[in-house]
Formats: sequence, structure tokens, C-alpha cells
Amino acid sequence: MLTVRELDCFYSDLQVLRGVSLDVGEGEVVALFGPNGHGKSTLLKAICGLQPPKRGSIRFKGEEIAGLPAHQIVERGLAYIPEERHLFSDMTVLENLYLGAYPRHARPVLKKNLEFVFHIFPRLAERRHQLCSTLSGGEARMVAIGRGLMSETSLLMVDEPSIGLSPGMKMAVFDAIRQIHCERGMTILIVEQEIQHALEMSDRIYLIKKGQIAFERRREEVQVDEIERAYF
Amino acid sequence: MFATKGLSKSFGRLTALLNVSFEVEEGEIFGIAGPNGAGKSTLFNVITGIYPPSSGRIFFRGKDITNYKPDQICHLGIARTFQIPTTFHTLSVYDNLRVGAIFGARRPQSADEVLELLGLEAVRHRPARNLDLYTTKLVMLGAALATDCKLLMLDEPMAGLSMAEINQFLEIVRRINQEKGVTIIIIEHLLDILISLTKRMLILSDGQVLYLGDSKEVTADRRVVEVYLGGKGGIAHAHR
Amino acid sequence: GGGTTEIKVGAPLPLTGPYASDGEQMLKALQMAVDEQNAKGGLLGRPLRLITGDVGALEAEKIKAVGERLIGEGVDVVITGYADSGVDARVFGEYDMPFLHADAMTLNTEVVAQDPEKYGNVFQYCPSEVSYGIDAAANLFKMGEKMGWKEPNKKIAIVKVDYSYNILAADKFAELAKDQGYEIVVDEVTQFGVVEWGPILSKIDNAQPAYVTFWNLDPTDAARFIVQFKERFGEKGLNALVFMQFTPSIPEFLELAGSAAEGLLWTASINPVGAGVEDYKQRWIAKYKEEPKSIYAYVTRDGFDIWVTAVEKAGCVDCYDKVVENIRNITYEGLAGVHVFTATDQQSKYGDDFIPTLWYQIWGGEHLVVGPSKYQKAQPQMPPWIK
Amino acid sequence: MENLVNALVSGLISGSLYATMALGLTIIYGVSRVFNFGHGVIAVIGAYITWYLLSVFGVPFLPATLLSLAFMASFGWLVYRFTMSPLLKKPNWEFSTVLFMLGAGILLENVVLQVFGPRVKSIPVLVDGALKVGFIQINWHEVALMGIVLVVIAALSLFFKYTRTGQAMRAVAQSIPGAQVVGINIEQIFGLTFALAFTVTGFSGILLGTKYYLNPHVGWEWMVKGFVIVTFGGLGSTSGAVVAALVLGLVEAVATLYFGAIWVWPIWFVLFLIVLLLRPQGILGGRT
Amino acid sequence: MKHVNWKFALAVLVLVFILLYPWLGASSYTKHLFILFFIWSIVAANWNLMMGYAGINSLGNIGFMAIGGYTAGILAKSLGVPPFLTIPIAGIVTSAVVTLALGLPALRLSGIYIALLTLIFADTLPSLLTQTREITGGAMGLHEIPPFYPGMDKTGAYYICFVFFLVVLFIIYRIVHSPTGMAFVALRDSENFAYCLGVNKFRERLKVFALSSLLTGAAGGMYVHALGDISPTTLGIEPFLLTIAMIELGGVGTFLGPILGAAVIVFGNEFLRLAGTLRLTLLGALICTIILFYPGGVIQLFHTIEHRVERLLNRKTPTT
Ligand SMILES: Nc1ncnc2c1ncn2[C@@H]1O[C@H](COP(=O)(O)OP(=O)(O)OP(=O)(O)O)[C@@H](O)[C@H]1O
Ligand SMILES: Nc1ncnc2c1ncn2[C@@H]1O[C@H](COP(=O)(O)OP(=O)(O)OP(=O)(O)O)[C@@H](O)[C@H]1O
Ligand SMILES: [Mg+2]
Ligand SMILES: [Mg+2]
Repeated sequence: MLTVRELDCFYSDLQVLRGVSLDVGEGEVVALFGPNGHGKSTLLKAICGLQPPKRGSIRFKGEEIAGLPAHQIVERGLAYIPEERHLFSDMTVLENLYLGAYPRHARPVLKKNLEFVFHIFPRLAERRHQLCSTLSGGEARMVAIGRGLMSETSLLMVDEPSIGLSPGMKMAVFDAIRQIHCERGMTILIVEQEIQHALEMSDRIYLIKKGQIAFERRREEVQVDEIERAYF
Repeated sequence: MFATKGLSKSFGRLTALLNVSFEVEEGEIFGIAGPNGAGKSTLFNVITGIYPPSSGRIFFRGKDITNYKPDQICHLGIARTFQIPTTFHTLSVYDNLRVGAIFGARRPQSADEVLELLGLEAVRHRPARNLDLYTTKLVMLGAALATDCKLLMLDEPMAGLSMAEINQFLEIVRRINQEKGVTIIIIEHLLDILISLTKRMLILSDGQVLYLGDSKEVTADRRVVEVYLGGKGGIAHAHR
Repeated sequence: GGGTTEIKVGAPLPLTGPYASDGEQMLKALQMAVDEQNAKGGLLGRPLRLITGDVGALEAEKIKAVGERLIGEGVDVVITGYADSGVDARVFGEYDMPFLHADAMTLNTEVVAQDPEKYGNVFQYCPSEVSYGIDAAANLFKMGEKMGWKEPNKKIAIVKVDYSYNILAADKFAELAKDQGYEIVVDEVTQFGVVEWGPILSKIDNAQPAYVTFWNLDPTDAARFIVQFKERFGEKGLNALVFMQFTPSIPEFLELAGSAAEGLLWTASINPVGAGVEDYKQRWIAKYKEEPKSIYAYVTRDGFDIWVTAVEKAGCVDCYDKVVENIRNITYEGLAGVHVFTATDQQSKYGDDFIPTLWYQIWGGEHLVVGPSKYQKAQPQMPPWIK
Repeated sequence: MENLVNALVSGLISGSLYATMALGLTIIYGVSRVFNFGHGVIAVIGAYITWYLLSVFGVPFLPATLLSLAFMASFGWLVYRFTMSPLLKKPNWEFSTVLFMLGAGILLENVVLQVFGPRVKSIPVLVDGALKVGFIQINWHEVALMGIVLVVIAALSLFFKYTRTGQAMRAVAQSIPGAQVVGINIEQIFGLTFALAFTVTGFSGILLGTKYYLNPHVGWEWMVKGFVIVTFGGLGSTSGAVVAALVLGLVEAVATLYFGAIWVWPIWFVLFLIVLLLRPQGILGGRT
Repeated sequence: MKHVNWKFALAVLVLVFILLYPWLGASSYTKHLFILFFIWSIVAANWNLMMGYAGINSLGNIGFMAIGGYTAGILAKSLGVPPFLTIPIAGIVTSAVVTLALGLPALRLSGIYIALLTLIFADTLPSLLTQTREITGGAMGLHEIPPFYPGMDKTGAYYICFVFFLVVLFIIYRIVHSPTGMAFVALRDSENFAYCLGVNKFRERLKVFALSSLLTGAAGGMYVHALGDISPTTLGIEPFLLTIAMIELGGVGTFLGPILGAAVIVFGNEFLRLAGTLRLTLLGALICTIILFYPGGVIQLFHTIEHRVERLLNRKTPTT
């Protein structure tokens, strides 16, 4: 479904990704690990068009999408839940969620998705009319995830969804991701520091280091400590 | 050395804090945890003067500091970090620390001391904008520390860090506490880490005190397990 | 002198900003004057060249800068319609070449009176604004009789803008009117750009004066005033004459005010009354394919011609003392009347035999001359709001 | 009493016209954080074009207005596409865009001066006659203006609240990456915003042109009043802008009546000082 | 190291040129323009200190200048106070009036409201001038204000303004490179964090506000003594827009920016006077063009040149 080849990414003069190649198959859950600051988020941003790559190819459902503006990529059915959340801070929770369903294909199923989001995050249902700028850290994270889930996509990229969530809530989020994967067959690419959880739900993992893919494994072939050791 | 008495804060109809009282001893590391939206960050914001409390009092070293402004509170010796990693991104790392040193401590050399303590010399001249998460958090901590604070309040300092980084960070927190004698209040969702770091902790839920006492016994409290850790995973999943 | 080197004519003009419409007319008048003179073989055989500088919204700073530049260019005379804010007389008075302006401002003539030695080269080829006040006090109260209207009381309303051209005239009028036993019941100072006259009209309504006088150079303000006046009093009536200083002579006034201005009285102290006016107008139309649009299309030419006459008489251009002396003693019949400069402050004398102040009343979208008798074409009538 | 009431009525009318001035300014500022110094001049252009169609080609009022609004929309889109869009992508955009619009304001003002000449113009009133209620007298024209203003304001706030495009405009204003992530076409939305703002501004120019007269320079004054109202009412709050406009209109009228026209600005200043010290977020702006 | 040297050399060269210019065949006209440039760049630099560095969105600085100008003018003209006293008094009066009436209340508000309040404040001044026509001359303003010393010529005024220009720039340089300067950057990046680190935004801003209005008021004093006139037209829209253009055209929040901007606008505007009715059209077009190609302002053009020069220098001496 997603094929990334020889990707190079820069922040002005600073090269962050060096020849990254990665595949995500239809219906797969792929986890992306790596130490902080080594380019995981940059890779996701490059894929969804927020940080256009300098070189390399990104094919999504067989089409080249590298260099396309973000909204065209989203319209093709690829959603990204950013680590930085990027909420619309002076709009209510509900308005944020509605905007999550901005792409045309998401609108017919808006109601259903909204119910699903409120089902995972009952807190948001309580706070639907609160402005996002006044939410707590964890609540804001929930809105970001919820907004991503509203977009009715075939490939969901999640960047560190568990940051700032309480233990119980973390579980709920991972359960929800598992659920949309199983029930709707959604393909998932997840970046996570909580290696254990991410590992449990994924089919394959990549480890990125210094902007390069250090290794790629099937879940069965890898242990948590191996990944942790690879961070050094 | 630090205490709140009956602290409450409401935003319109929403009560974010209700009658929260606790004390922190000199030299202690004190933990705070609780579900999302329980009011932890609000508690910090009220203590450091960003929001005025709706009612209740705050005491620091015997002095009533309720309704002090953030800069006054800083000058009394309370410093804090933020849940969302915050630095002065157009300033260099060193200048970030200097802000704390000059305006908080009124003692420029404290910036150099902190730089050394946190091992930030290597990135001294880098602009704070493009640092990785861990270093960003260190710079934020450093700026707070450079104010020569007696009480340091950390809001989820370890969120988003890898295991290795968490361990390094814990090391630093302990050193600050022991070598510099700084009292620390720390908010964290990683409960087992909090348990290993602190002697006592406070669990907030819906703005109210759910648990206040010995850290070791917190997991034995049924209500904490129920409200905070969530039925499904239990403590085993709270953190590996 | 002699030879064929150019004579430079300096002209500081308001080419941009709020006075640009007058500035444009001044520029055209001067350009036509220079062209016609050159077509006649120049002045004393030398070609003329016009050098202009834009003084924008008449800021002192700009006039000074333009002045410095014109002087730097070595101009032999400076002529403008107006470039005033109380500085141009001072700027060019520093030098010896003649400076001719039609600012119509005491501010620019009193310096000449105070220091004739230094400012002897400064001439105002029109009367100062106070002449309006003097003239209005002498004639306004007689207008009613001519219409067969009797003033119901001795109350006067004055609405003036904070600009010395208007303030000094209005204050002079007030002073002289009081001497005649009139009472000022409304005395409003505004700034330019008033859009709502309602509250001031209310004050007038309360006071019920017999004369409403309006002193504001801005045609937009004046048009709004009379339109809103008409709205307020058109049907319910006000037993008063309405008078304006000069502004209706600006063509936009009538365009904007339309029928609301019917019956309005106004005066101008410079008017195209000279013998050559019709011929001049035809030459203008031939050159510019449009009619002259404001009084400055005519009067600026007088400034130029006065200088030319003086130079020709002197027989040289840069013998400034001689030229200035000639101007001082000139009697020149121009487009605005007969220019004779006063000895004290070197402004054109006003009066029926010199530069006459004309009384107009607006009827049928036309400005009809209703006084003084020497120029009168029509009889003044009672305005429609007098019931 | 009679005077006071009449003053209040005229205050209401000028207030509602100032409010239209405020609208275009908020739209652009709200979405792109660009303070549009060219605002007044844009209003003037809209009015001049209508005037031109009316008086030179004799086009009737309604089609003339529609044509000039269509022109303004394309003009806004072009300005965005060829100047703002590249500038907004550069690092210094906060300043460069503001300065660009300032330069453009000076440029366009003088282009208007060159094209239409310095003379004052006026757009004919929409309807003749006056409405009389007791001793109060209002022109039908002004009643019509107030009605139009209210409709426009209501339509705009509904647009921003309930339509997809309106929501997208607000979203872009608050977080560009966030908007990109949910699939909003930033360029298109910005372009539409400028087109909309220019249209609304042009329209307010036409309305103002029917009551007050037009000259190439009058835009700055309109802009200052618009700016005062936008901020006083609380940025981005349409209802705040309306209330502020009415308050200012009324204060202006009453101040002129009792103190003289010259005291309007000083009184405004004191009024602002008091209001802003009591409510630092403007009259209605900001939520708790 | 090297680049410091050539930039320094260039700066010195420019200053020496300005110093010697009156002896290098300057006409009275060009000296006049330089005087305007000195004064307006001071006004612009102080405005930039407020807006670009301290984040105080003031729109009233021309008003501050006018207050200073009128104070000095009235003192010198009606009371015969000598100019070396009127200028500091003008600064102090301006600073006191403006800080008390405007700074204390406005600086507690957020940015856009400061803009609003300062704008209205400046718009209030013409009304006040009208009300006090006996002393201020109303709409016609004050004229024949005594020069710096009796019998002053353009060269004298030139040097006095030049010295003033240098002194003010030095003061601004010092402020920008002081802890106060750092505090403003910190506040801009994250206000709450700075607050919690002991930065008192209000106090820091008030300091700059008071100082910068003092210098602007003094510049107003210089203006009236150098030119001899002041009137409400100084508060008009064109000077206002052009001064904003100076700051932004040069490069907001940079030290040299407003000076470069003032140079472009003052000399450019004068040069364009040759274009008559097209003057402002061309000036507007000039501003737009510069900003389209150099969005960072004229200072960006300078940096581009700097890079070129440096590359050139490096190529010649490839060591180090
Ligand atoms: N906008 C930016 N400008 C310049 N450099 C950046 C920018 N964003 C990120 N970087 C740098 O790029 C590198 C990779 O960043 P990235 O966010 O992709 O890392 P990451 O692996 O996702 O780390 P984390 O776990 O902290 O999110 C880092 O060293 C960071 O400093
Ligand atoms: N300014 C505000 N206005 C309204 N509600 C607010 C405001 N700030 C916080 N709240 C609400 O108060 C509650 C407590 O928020 P707080 O940020 O203290 O939570 P927290 O315990 O830090 O949670 P987290 O772990 O998610 O960071 C939340 O429900 C939040 O939505
Ligand atoms: Mg990341
Ligand atoms: Mg929190």
C-alpha cells in the first residue's frame, strides 16, 4: 500500500533522512522505532506532505505522492496524527472533530465515526463544547487522535499517541487502534516510545537511527531489549 | 516547607480543583499523578501564580504566597517546567539558561553552573529551536534550575522519552535533589517510576485528592487502581 | 543676461494628496502660460522652463524640501496657486527672486508687513482671507432686504473648520457683526472630514438664528452640510439665510450637493471677471480638451503674467530688485480683476475696482451673481427653506 | 430630547456603516494574521468601480454593484496568488505581508488618483424619501443601508460558523499544519479568504460611497475607524464589532451634540481606556 | 573574524563620509535631506525598538514626536528657553505624558489593544491642538521656531543632528544587547515560561516604552529646531505610513534596518518628487517590489551582499 524508496529529507541545510526505504502492506500494522530526534516524525511528515522530501519516491496505492500538497495526499486516504497535535485551539472539541472529517469521502460516515471517538474517549463527549486551548494535556491528545480517526482513511499514521496519557487511557488508545485495524482492516503505521505496546500489536517493525533504517523485523523475530539496545 | 490549604479552582462551571491540601517537606521528592484532566497541571498553574485560585491558601517556607505573581514566586525560589516542552527557541541553549539566571536568580554565573551540571556544554551555542526532545527537556529544566530555586516543580518531564532517556533523566533529578538540596514536586503518569523516585505522593481525580501518602502503598489502594490505572490492564500494563 | 539660456520658473504645487485637484489646475495654467510665452519667442528672447515640485498635503517639511530643491536648481521666479501652511512666504522670502502666490492667507502676508526688508520679494496676487469676513459683515445683512425678507432676530450661527483661511475670516466676520449688534449663538469649530452634521444642525435648530454661516474649505464637508441641512429643514423650514465662504466655487460642491444647494448664498474674493476670461477659456479648451475646472485655472495665470510684465519692463530676469520693484508698482488688469499691491503687506487690493468679491446665489444648478451691483446679473431670492 | 434622539439615530447609522468597514479587516486578519493596511483603499476601489459603471456606462445600480464585486473578488484572489502566497511562505512573512499591503495601499491610492482624478465623486442613494416617526426622521436610504449591513453581518457569521469553507477558514487561521493534516487546501482557502475579504471590503466601500463622498484618499480614514471598531469589539468577534460600531457611532453623535465635534477623538480615547481597563479583551471579544 | 573587520571598515567609511560630506561639495538641499534622514531614522529606530524588539505594537510614535516637537517649540518660542534645554525637556515631557497617559494602562493589555490605544491617542492630538490654538497655533502650527543657535546655517544643523543620531543609536544598541533585550526575545518565544523564570514583562516593557518615547520626543525637539516649523500635518497619514514603511522596509527587529529604511524612504521620496503626480505611485511600487524580492527587508539585501563578499574574501585567502 505504501512504498517509500531512497528518501532524503532536509530542514534547510540539515539532512535528517538519508535514503530511507520502507514498505507498508495492505492491512498491516507496522511500528517505527528509534531514538528521539533521529527522524521518525520527519519520515511521517514527509509521507503526508507536511515536509516535502528533497529526493526519493513515495508511492501510495501505486501512485507517486512525493511532492504533492498535503491535502491531496489526505484526500487519497492517508491520515496522520501528529505528535505536536496541531489542534485548532480557539475552536471547540466538536468543531475540531468535525474538521477531522473534512475530506469528502469522510463526510457520509461522520456520525458513525464521531460515535466511535466518543466511545473510546467518553471524556471528549463530556467536553464537546470546551475550547481546545483550555484542555488538559491528555485531553488535547485525545482530541488529536479522535480528529485523526474521523478522517475515514485506509492508512493511518500515528506519531506517539500515548504521550501524556494516563495508564488507563493509554490502554484505551492502543485498544482502539487494534480495533480499527481488526474491524475495518485499516492499515497502520505507528511511531511509539512505549515499545512493548506497539510491538504487541504490530506485524512488522522498522528501526530508524540517524536518519537511516537500521533494521526491519517481523514481530516474532524481535525482542523489546533488542530494540532498546539498538537505541545506543 | 511548602503547603496548600483547601485549594480550589474553577473555570466557569467547571471545577478543576476542589479543596486540595497537601504538604511537602524540605528536601523531599514529592509525586503527583492522576487521570487526564484531573487537575494536576492546573494545580501547578495555581501554585506558580499563572491562575489565581478560586479559594484556598498556598504557603511557602511559612509565607502566604497566595495571589503572588509568577515572577514574584520565582524570586521566592519556586521554579517550574511545562507539560508541553517549552524553550525560547530563538535563543541559544546558553541564553535560555541565562534568562533564568539573570531574571530569576539575579546571578549570571548560575547559568554556567547549570550548564555543567546538566552536561549541556556541547550544545551551548546551538539555537534551542532544533534540539531533540530530550535535550529540549533538559534545557527547559536547566532554565528553571538556573533561577537558584529551592522548590522545583516538573510537569510530566518524562513523557515521550525512551527508556534509556528516562533513566538518565531520573539520575539527573536525583542529583539535583541530593547535591543541590532542591525540593522537587513531579507530575508523572509512569506510576512505577514515580513510586521508585518518591517517598510520598498525591493522586488527584476530578480535582480532588484521591490518595495522599506513602508511595509504596499506592498500588494497594483499590480506588486508585480503579480510577487511575483503569480496570483492563491493571498495574502490569501501567508501565512495563 | 541675454543669450538663449533657459529661464527656470519654479512652482511648488500640491500635486498629490487632498489638494491635488487644485494643484492639477495650477500646473495646467502654468504650463499653458509657459508654452504660450515660448511660442511668442520666450521672455526677452530666452525660452522658459517650468520646474515643479510636489508639496503633497502642504506639510511644512515638504515645502521646505521643495524650496531647497527649486533654489538649488537656480530658478528665477517662484509662482504657485497655493503651497501654504504658513511657511512658503518664509521659505522663499529668504531669497531675492520674486515669489508670487495666491494663498489668500494673512499668515503669509503678515510676515511681509513685519519685515518688508527681508520679505520684500513675496507677493500675494489675491486678497487675504479676512477680506471675506469684512465683506460678509458689510453685505450679508443687506441681502435679506433685497429679497424682501426681514430678519426675525439678530442671531448668527458660525460653523468653521480649524484652518486659518476659514478661522480668520469667520472671526473677523464675528467681530464686525457683533459691532453691528448681532449675537453669535452657535460657534462651532470642526476639523476637516465631518460626515455627520446632525448634532450641529440640532444646535442650529435649537438656537433658530437668522443667519447660518459656514466657513470650511473642503467641498465634501460643505456639500454634506448643505445636504443634511436640507434634509433637516427642507420641509419643516428654518427662517434663516445660509452663507458660505468660497467653497461652492469648487465644481465638486455642486455635483455633490445637487438641488440641496438651491438658494444658498456664497462669496468668492477671486473670480474670473477680467476682460480676457472668455478668450483664455477658449485657448484652454483648445489645449486641454476640457473646461477649466477651478478658479486656480485662471488666477494662477495672473501671477505669471504679473511677473512677465515686470520682467519685460525691467529688461532683465535676474535683476531681482528691479523686477520686484516693478511688481510692487504694477497695475495689472488680469483675469481676476485689477491687481494693485498694497504697500504694507504686498497683497492684491480688494474692492470693486480692484479684485472684487462677488456674491452668488445658487438657482437651477447655476451660480448667479447677485452682487455687488457692478457685476450683478440676477436678483437674490428667498431660499426654499424659508417658509 | 428631540435633538438627542435624532443624534442617536444618526449615530446608529454611522455606526452600522463603520461596522461594515470592520468586517473585511477582520476576515483577512482573522485568517492570515495580516494587518491589511490597504484595506481602506480597497474599499475605495470597489466604490470607484461601481461609480464608474453607474455614471460612465449607465449600468443600473444592482448589476453595477455585482460587477464590481466580481471584480473585487478576482482582484483579491490575484493579490493573494501573486503576492501574498509567495510572501507567506517566506520566513519573515509577519512583517513582509503587512508592509506589502501598506506599499500596495499607497500605490493603489495613487493609481486611483491617476485613473479617476482627484475630484470627489458620489454614488447615488438607493432609495429616496424619508421615514418619519413622530419627530424622528430617517432617510429610507439609511434604513436600507442599516438593513443591508445587518444582513451581511449575519450572513457572514453564519458562513463562518456553519459552512465547510467557513470552518476551514477559521481552522487555517488557528493552525496551518493542523489544517493540512485534516486535508484542507491551504492555498485555496487563503485565496478564497482574500477574495471574500476584498469583496466584502469593496461592498462596504460602495455602501459608504452612497452616504459619504468618495475621493482617492478617503480610504485611510475609513480604515482607521474600521480598525478601531474591530479591535474595540474584540478581534474576530463579529457581534463585538457590531456592538462596538454602534457604541462608537452613538458616542460620536452625543459628543458632538454636547461638547463639539472636535472632542470626539479625545472622548473615544477616554472611553477606550476605561473599557479596556475593565475588560482587557474588548467589549464582547474573548471567552472565559 | 574577517567579516567583522570588513563590515566594521564599511561602517567607519560611511560614517567618515557623512562626517566629511558638508566639505565634499554638499548642496544646501542635500544637507537638508541628510538632516531629515538623521531625525527620521531616530524616530524609526525608536519605533522599531518598541515594535520590533519589545513587541509593543505602538501606532502612536509620530504622536510622541509631535508632543516633543510642540513642547520644544513652545518653550523656545514663547518662553525663550535655549534649545540645549528644550530638547531634553521635550524628551522628558513626552516620556512622562506618554508613559503616564498611555504606557501604564496600555502595556497591561495585549498587543493589538496597545495598537488601538496608541493610534487613538495620536488621533486625539490634532483635536487638542485645535483646542489650544493660542499656544500651539491650531491647524496652522508653530512657525519660526528658533534654531539651535542664532544664525545657524545648514552645516551647523547637519552636525548637531548627526551627533544626536550617533548618540541615540549607541543608546539603542546598548539596550538591545542588554539583559532587557534578551528578556524581550524570551517573552516573544514563550511568555509564560519567561514569566515563571522571573521576567516581569510589564516592567521591562515600561522601561523601554519610557526610554523610547523620551528619545522620540527629543527627536521631535531636534526636528523643530532644525526645521523651524511643526504643524498637525506632521500627524497626518503620509508621515505615519512612511515611518512604518521605514521600519518594515529596512527589516523589523534588526538594528540597522530602520536606518536603512529611513535612508531609502527619505532619499527615495525626495528623488521621486521629480516624478510630480506619480511620486507616491512610484514610492508604493518601490516598497512592493523591494518586499517581493527581499521579504526580510533591505537588511536582507545586505546579508545577501555580505555572503557574496565573504565568499569572495574566503576564496582569495583559502586558509583558516
Ligand atoms: N523544523 C525543524 N527545523 C530544523 N530541524 C528540525 C526541525 N524539526 C526537527 N528537526 C531536527 O530533525 C531531527 C529529527 O527530528 P524528528 O522530529 O523527525 O525526530 P523523531 O525521531 O521523531 O524524534 P522524537 O521522538 O523526539 O519525536 C532532530 O534532530 C531535530 O532536531
Ligand atoms: N483555562 C481553562 N478553562 C477551562 N477549563 C480548563 C482550563 N484549564 C484547564 N481546564 C480543565 O480543567 C481540567 C484540569 O486540567 P489540567 O490541565 O489540570 O489536567 P491534568 O491533570 O494536568 O491532565 P493531563 O494529565 O491530561 O495533563 C481539565 O478537564 C481541563 O479541561
Ligand atoms: Mg517525533
Ligand atoms: Mg497536565
